[in-house]
Amino acid sequence: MGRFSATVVDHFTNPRNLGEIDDADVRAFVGNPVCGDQILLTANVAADDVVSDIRFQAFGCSASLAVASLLTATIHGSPLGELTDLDAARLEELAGGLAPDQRHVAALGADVAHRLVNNFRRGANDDDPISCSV
Amino acid sequence: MGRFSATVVDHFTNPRNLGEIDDADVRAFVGNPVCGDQILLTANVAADDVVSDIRFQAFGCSASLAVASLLTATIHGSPLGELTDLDAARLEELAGGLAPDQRHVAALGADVAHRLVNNFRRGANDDDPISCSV
Amino acid sequence: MTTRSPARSECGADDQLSEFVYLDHAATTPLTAEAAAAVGDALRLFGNPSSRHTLGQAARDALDEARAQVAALVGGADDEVVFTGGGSEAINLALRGTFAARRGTGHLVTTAIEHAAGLECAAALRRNGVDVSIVAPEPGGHVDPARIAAAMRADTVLVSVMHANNETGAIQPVDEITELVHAAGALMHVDAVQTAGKLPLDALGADMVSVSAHKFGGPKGVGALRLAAHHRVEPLICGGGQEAGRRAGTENLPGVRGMAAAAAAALPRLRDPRHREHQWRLRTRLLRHFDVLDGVRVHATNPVMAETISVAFDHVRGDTLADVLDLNGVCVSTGSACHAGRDDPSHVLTAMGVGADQARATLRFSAGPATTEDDIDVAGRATVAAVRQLRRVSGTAPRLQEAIRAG
Amino acid sequence: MTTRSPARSECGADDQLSEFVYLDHAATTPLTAEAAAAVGDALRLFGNPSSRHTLGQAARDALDEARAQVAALVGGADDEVVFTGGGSEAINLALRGTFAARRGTGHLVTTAIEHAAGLECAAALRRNGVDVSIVAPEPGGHVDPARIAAAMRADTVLVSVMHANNETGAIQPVDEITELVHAAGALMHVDAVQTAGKLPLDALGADMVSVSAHKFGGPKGVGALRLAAHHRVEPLICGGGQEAGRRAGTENLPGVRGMAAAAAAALPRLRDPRHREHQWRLRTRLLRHFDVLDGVRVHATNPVMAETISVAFDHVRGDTLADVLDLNGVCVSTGSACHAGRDDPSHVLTAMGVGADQARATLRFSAGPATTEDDIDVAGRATVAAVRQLRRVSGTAPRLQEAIRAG
Ligand SMILES: Cc1ncc(COP(=O)(O)O)c(C=O)c1O
Ligand SMILES: Cc1ncc(COP(=O)(O)O)c(C=O)c1O
Repeated sequence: MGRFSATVVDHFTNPRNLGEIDDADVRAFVGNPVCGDQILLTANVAADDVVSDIRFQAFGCSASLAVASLLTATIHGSPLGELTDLDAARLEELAGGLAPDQRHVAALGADVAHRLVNNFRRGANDDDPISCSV
Repeated sequence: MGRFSATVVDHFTNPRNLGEIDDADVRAFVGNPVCGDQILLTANVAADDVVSDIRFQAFGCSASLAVASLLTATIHGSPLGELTDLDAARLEELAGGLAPDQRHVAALGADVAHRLVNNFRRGANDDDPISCSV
Repeated sequence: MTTRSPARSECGADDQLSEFVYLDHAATTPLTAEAAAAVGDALRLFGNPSSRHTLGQAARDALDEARAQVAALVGGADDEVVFTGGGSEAINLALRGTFAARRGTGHLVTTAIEHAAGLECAAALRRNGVDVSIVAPEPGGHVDPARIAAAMRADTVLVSVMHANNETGAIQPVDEITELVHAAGALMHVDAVQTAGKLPLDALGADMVSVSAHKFGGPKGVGALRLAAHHRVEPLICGGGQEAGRRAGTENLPGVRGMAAAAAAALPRLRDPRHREHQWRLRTRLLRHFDVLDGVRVHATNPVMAETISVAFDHVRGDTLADVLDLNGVCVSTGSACHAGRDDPSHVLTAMGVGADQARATLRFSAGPATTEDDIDVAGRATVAAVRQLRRVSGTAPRLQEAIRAG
Repeated sequence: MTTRSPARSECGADDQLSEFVYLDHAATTPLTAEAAAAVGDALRLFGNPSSRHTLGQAARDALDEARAQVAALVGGADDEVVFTGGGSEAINLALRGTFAARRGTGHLVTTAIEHAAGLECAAALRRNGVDVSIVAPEPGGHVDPARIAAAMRADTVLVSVMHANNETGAIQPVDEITELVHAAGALMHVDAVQTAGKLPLDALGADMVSVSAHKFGGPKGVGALRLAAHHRVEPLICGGGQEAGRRAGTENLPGVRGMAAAAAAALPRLRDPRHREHQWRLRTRLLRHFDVLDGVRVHATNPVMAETISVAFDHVRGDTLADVLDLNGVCVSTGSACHAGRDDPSHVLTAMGVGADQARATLRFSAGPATTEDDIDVAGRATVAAVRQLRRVSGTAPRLQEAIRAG
């Protein structure tokens, strides 16, 4: 897997925070109908707006799985407010670099993170089976 | 020179009977205007019709030079009458085989041998600067 | 990941093979020891085969000898073998060369499951005014000869069908098709790139047969077209008179010698029933590993190349699965190598009626002559573990599954 | 026949070279030690560069690295290098690919001294409806840019001129021609097969530049086209997306790696004035040997490649002379290797106005980077002896001479 950074390989091989929180405070889902990548986040948010627990499930290319895991590791313990700064470029950096054909997963990851914040702010549960923004 | 038989290489490298007999009893010349090969034979013929001396000069591809030399070695000491049997196939055999693109020189050699006999019989000196039969 | 038999270490590719279970022989094969030695020798034989001096003639002799060895593999006389820069070039010469020699007129029949080389030639010919009919396969991966017959017209010049498909391994009824094509007075081309060195080719009645060295233990970048003496093609590469005017350019002597040595090494295997049985044993053994999983489907029905196993694992992405296996030292691919990196589902599976999700869930395992039962066990266990892992990551939550299906 | 320097024995081709003085480098060159090692390594690197697994990616990385090395030799960005099956294929891709991308319309200007690959492409294009103008050289072997300018028309698409001629070594004014071609809004192709590794190519302003590995110490059967990013050609070989869609087929990795290593080895020579001086010293030295003979004429005037000496020996047949030299361990040729075995006089010399008899009396000596002064002395002495011997065989009798001239 020479096309992947060490960080991507690590998260791909040992996904962090895998699963789904049954009674999560907030859920966010994103899917890319072109390449088929999908990420579901479920999280609990503490009183001080800090993400106290977060889980992911994902389907898609190896990079998207790794980025989903990386995303949960990044978000876990952070204040929700900081997530609005988490854009594709920052995620790509955290991932240790992505090949051109993998870059779309950084956008996907940023998107689902922002949805998580928005859903929590709006008190909504994003339930569209497929939503696409990438 | 892997394309040439050992006999051809031998005659090409060490031509026999090279030169021109100044006051020859008979001369014969043949030239092929297509490939440019040319052979000049000069010979002396003894009373019993035996070729007592023969020389060649030749210009052309390696095989034609070798065949000219081989021809003189074959003719030397033979009765003229036997030369009419010397056809291209026999010369090719004597040459130890010729590649397809060399076969025309056997015909050239046979031709000049027959001219030698004819010229001697007719008492003529074949003096056409270029004659072609191949 | 696995122990190799000592015989393996003769092979030049051993350094890489020793670390990996390589089950991607349909993409390319390790060079056989015989081919590696032949290439090495030919590198020293440096004269130009067109030069008249001794070094040139030595190169010429080596070329002629190689031609005879390749002719023995593909069938046909020595002078019916045209060396090319690979399988794709051979196919281009067959298809485009045939129509170019007829000033680009007439009708071509081919199939929807051909390799990109065949399909792109068909597309290029169509752009240039040739009528092209593309016949779909049956769901099991085979082209029905009756459909070829139905597609043929009075002006059909050429029919091109592959011997076995590179993605599914489905063996096509090329003998039956050749017969009906010849009966109709048309020409037949067989893309035998996937079968050369695995199935006998000498009995193929086709007018043209394409092969590629690197698929049977020879080097990459060299192939051959068996071109019947009665059939004339316009060269793709014009220039010097090499290959009897059918392909110009100083010959790839190391490549051609390597291909010839690989051909000679493959020939005895073709007649050896134990080799075939071994391949079938490997196939059965791999598939048995998958019995513990749900949602596993093998795409092609019989007749099929034992070596090539195309299998879909529901709810798993083939490319992702291949990456997990790669990390575990098992090299496989999702389909044809040319498709790697592209997201569109396989044209072969799509033509067979396989849905996009199933097509994307597909992995191709392809064994080689040196593949062992140990290799198969390593690959089988790793695949089962990887499928389970990826299904765990995507979860079983109905919503994600639903989304997956809808996607 | 000669003593070799010990450095020579590193070279894979040493077994053959040690027995021969090889002065036929314009036909093909011995593989450099660097190239032989690179080919050997690449044979072990067996993955398919299009496969996504580790072995495939290792092959891909090796391919990318090779592309960068070849780009450094030919000039241009890495993605402007298209690997081909040799010089002829590169030329075909440049010429036929350019017109195919324009549906075969427009006007081509080329010269009468191009290699068979260029001329046969021009002939094929003409058969397919392209207008072709063929410019004759001056008697010294050079194409006059003014003649190219005069041949150009409003609809001229492409001008193709070789960098140096393979038979005479005459270096063509390609920079001047490129300038006027570009000023007229047309495209320029340079066949640099004979100059790659001998003259710098990176300053060539042409849109396309063709090279062939085996002419500069690389393996046979691999070449490259430098193809400017702005220019699109129709591929000769359609299929998979290799070479960015410009040439389908699994890449000839051993060949390409060998070419790249040879390119890297040649680069420092290009900047080394001592190397150029050495080649000029060899040339002068060989010609000085011939001073003892009458009726010797060098065909090309300056500027000329030092390496390539085309010389006519009156009243001697070049092919026969080459055979005598071969028997004496000296490998030379009569002109281009493609011509060997054919009797028609060289089209290059004929275009220069050289008569058929003089053309047939011509020998080409072509030195390489490892050629020594000893080699030259052996060849020079052998040639003088052979010319004398053959003149003795054909005699000085006026009649035979007259016949020779008339013939
Ligand atoms: C000037 C020139 N162009 C093109 C070629 C063709 O190269 P290749 O034989 O490698 O295809 C050659 C040599 O054969 C050449 O000398
Ligand atoms: C069936 C088939 N045809 C043609 C080819 C093309 O061969 P190559 O890549 O050697 O040009 C391949 C493999 O890539 C193949 O599997």
